[in-house]
Amino acid sequence: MLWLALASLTVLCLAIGTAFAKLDRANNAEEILINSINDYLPQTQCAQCNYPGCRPYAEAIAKGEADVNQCPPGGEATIHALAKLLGRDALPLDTAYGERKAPQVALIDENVCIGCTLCIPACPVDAIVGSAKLMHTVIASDCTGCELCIAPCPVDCISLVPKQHEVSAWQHPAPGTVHRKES
Amino acid sequence: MSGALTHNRLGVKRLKTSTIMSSVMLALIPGSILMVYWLGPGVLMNLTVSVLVAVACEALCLRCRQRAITPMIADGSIVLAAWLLALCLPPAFPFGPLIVGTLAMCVLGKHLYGGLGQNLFNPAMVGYAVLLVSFPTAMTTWTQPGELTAFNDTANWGSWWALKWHGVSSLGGSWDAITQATPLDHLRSLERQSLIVDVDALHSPPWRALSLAWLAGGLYLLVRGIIRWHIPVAMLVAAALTHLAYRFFFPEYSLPLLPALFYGALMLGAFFIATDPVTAPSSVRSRLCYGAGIGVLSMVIRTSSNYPEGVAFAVLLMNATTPLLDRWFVLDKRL
Amino acid sequence: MNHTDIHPLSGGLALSVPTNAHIDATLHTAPLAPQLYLPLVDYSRTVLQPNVTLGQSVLAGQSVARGIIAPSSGTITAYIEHSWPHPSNTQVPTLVLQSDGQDRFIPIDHVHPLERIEAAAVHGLGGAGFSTAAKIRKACEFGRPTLVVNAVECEPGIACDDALMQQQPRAVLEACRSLIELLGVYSAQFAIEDDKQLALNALQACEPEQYAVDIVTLPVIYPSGAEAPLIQRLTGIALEYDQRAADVGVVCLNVATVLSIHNALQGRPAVDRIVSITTQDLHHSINIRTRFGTPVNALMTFAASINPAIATALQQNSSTITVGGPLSGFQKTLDTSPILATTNALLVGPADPVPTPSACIRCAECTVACPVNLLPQELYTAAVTEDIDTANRYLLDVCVLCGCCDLVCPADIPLTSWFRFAKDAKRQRQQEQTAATLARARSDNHNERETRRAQEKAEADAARRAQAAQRKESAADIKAAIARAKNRRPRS
Amino acid sequence: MNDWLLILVSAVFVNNFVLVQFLGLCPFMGVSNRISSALGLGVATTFVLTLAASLSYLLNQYVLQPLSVEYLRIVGFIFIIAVVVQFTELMMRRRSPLLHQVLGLYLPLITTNCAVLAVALLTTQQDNTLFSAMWQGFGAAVGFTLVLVLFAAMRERLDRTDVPKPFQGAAIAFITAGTLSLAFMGFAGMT
Repeated sequence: MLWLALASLTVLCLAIGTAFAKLDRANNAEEILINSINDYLPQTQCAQCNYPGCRPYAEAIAKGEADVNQCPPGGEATIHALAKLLGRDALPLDTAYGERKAPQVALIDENVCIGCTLCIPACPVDAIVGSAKLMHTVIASDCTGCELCIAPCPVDCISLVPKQHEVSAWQHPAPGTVHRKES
Repeated sequence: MSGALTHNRLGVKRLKTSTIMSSVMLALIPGSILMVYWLGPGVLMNLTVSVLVAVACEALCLRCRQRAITPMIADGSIVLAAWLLALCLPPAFPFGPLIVGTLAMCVLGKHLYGGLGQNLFNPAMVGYAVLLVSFPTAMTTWTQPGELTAFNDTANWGSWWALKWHGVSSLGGSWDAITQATPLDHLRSLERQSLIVDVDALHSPPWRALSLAWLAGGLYLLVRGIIRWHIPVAMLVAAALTHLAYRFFFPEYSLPLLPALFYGALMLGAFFIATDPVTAPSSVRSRLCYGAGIGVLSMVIRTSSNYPEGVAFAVLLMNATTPLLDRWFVLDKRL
Repeated sequence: MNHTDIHPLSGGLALSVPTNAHIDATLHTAPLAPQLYLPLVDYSRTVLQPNVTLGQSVLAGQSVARGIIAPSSGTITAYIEHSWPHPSNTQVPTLVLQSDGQDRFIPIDHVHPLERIEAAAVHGLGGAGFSTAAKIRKACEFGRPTLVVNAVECEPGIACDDALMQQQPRAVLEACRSLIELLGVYSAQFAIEDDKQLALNALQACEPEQYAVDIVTLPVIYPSGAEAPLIQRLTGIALEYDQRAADVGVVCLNVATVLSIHNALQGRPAVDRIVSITTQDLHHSINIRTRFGTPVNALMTFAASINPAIATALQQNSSTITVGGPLSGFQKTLDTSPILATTNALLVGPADPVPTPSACIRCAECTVACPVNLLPQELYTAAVTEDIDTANRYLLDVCVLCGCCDLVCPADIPLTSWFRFAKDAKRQRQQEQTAATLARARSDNHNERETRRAQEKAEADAARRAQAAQRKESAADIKAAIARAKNRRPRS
Repeated sequence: MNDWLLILVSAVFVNNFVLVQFLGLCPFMGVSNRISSALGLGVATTFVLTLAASLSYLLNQYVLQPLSVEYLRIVGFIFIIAVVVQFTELMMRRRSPLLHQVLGLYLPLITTNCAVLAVALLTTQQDNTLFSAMWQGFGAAVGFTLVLVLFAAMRERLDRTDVPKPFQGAAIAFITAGTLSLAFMGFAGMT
């Protein structure tokens, strides 16, 4: 009698298993998830999270290979947003991937630049303008400060300067904090 | 204040947190005096010990969190909570458990959540619930009004003091004649045996007068604008309706409406405990819903669970729903 | 006279100026300051490019940058970083105009009235500083809008509109009529508070019905001066969080703005405004018509010379003044920062000590006081934890920063400062997000271009390699041909 | 009619599975940091519980008892619950991938959720019909979801309070859950 019950249970298992396998066709769930993660990333494409850009990092998070605290430019805001979105706990920023720096912009020293166009393809957001043997310059408003253009430059004429804010970026400071949440 | 001028220069009538707390304490005085007069100096002892322990505990907690102590204690929020807790305890309640309850109220109920304004549960009710669950016998032995209450008789004070420190057993057998369940317990046991209840016998003066005193204090607060009418009115109406519903569905509950409202802690709960602004919701509709919830739950717990008084549990339960109520009725004035 | 019924305003406070305050309603005119400072910053604080050069002499009303005109004739002597009346205490690029005292005006002879208003650079004088031409153009698109002339004072202690109506009632009514003709509406609703009796009598004396203006007296509730509450009181429409007055077909213009529109249509550019100077205890207040760009300290010395109370207040506290009203004003050091279209009042004298805030007990007094139906204590919690999404859910944008919640808060919490902080944090986050989406788009097509280029390069390499391989076989043939040639021809 | 109501009230309030019988605590603590995920898990658990309660009742009534192999009860019930949970997970992956990502581990964890197994075991022991078994399962799940959503709303507000550093996160959540179960003791002895 026991063998009969066990046999029937295993047969039932196999039947239901194949039915579910057919049901579980790939769908574009992954795609929606990756896009919603990518929306929260700062899009500096700086590859400090040792993925070649923000979208690959988002794919890694979706697959669970990467954690939410590997993005220094995003800082606490991105970590909290991703933790809230994915229901994971918001770990502090992992400084092995780099510190969170104040917004900075690349600046080409015009008397040193030889016009070799090596930095132009290196810039992930096409913020450097220039052509062969002619002066190059960085479009300050487009530059995300990702420091990827510094390495390829043979003459090291690119330096990083803090982004100087015009008066429109000024913000009212928070008043005297009363029982501010201990971070 | 962000603007250059403070309120008094612009003719704006405004209360400060300390004035809110002190006027609530003012409204508590008539009821407390009546209670001490009817139930003996035990209540007064409860009150003083509870307030002292609460203030000391708050100072200690603020010290640990490196926060300024004097302004916090000056606004009197912990004194008010201790006062409310003491009013809910029987006069013969020993000191040991009283200190435990006050510490639970101060630490568990308030400072673990970050101090004034951030606790989720009403501190006094947390203290009361902890005591009710850990010291059930001591919490339910109330002395008979009029017994051992003569102030002038110093012997009385001695026996109270002994009673307080060593608990009931210290006074030998004769003690049982003195302690007696509250009218509600008495009523419940009669109902359980479904006997016809003789209401007048139960209508002993002190309980009804006590509730009237709380009602008077509550109306004073309403007139002064310290509390808004939504919670107390919703609570009392809902309690009355539930009581009538019980009488309609279960005919053996024959207690008429008015005594049902005036026994127990409904009045004290409606005007002083439920209206604690920190743990109550903030928009109009959610407050009505909150008050109604407390009213229904306290009546349901009072009549059909084994605890004599349901207001404490009802308040704790509805405090749990406050965050959800605040989220649903987000902008009820605008929607 | 008052046939439109007033809709109730949920919230707001009945503020009262001290009863024995005496408001000096005579309209003084400040002397033309030798040096005028013109900050080249527009409404949303973006820096503008000057279209005049150093040393160039300009006439009054001539444009020096987009939307900014010279307040008097003279020569541009400098283009420097100079302080301006703004809470940020920052320096902005400013043109310094050395006035030559002749005050020669440039004629405004544009045909279309809207171009005249634009040429005259008329800005809202109520305190917000919108460009009036844009406001009117948007309203005209709406077909027949309702015109509301807002003569309600922004805050207690400011009396510039009150003085204007008492001194020049007829000019005000004519201005209303010319605006009615411009907008093609039947009548204008002239909103005024019922405690401004002198102004009301002055207006009644000139029979406003002739000018198709019906005067609506409102009981005094602060902040009816702000656009959203005023529209709710007059029309009962509560603006949704993303609506402006023009979206519901209402043009709401300050009475001084209406007058400067009228002057612009007559060809006189908007070069000055009435500034109300009040002592901090609101007991003494005077109104001075001042040219834009006049340095504040020059205006103060002139005001002190007229009114002794202002002089004593200035002695008590000569270092800082409050720019704006008693509720929404901000502290500013008394320096040469210029008077702009948005500086409607200056408070002089020692400010009240700011009480230290204590914890919020969620008593919801602020919810009752809020004139635009918000939940300030939820906004406060969201602002303290910098949680912009929750702040959006509680409609942070609708807050008009009137300060009612500050006044009634039993814990003295600076709620309005927290809301300013939250609004700026939200605006900065939106700027970051737009920059991020642009960066994302650029990086997407960068990657796509690089991969395409790499592909093309790979195909080109493959093709070249294939050719090289062919050439290799042809090389073998060549070698064979050379060998054949070598052994056919004996060495000579 | 009123005994259906009585069953519901007793399952939701009097002996609530989480706060009175202390069953299903790990999802209660794990998923309650956001209301939307709490609601998601609540609905999923309700679906699983109702189906599992009725199926286990059928299994017990028509398979285990006739074959008198009651000792296989635990294996059989866990098998049914696993099947139903896997089915819910598939549906959820298709319907709302984000919620599926947020629930993550806690969705398959419903299989090992002691509340679900407890309901299956309890309903089969008492002598009741198929419908009353399903109704008890549904009541238990409604109780679980109600308390979960309430607790999620409280924890969201706790995130914004200035809780002392050592108590932040799970510690204050446990204290709050303790106080909440203290409050639920008020219903003791009701039915």
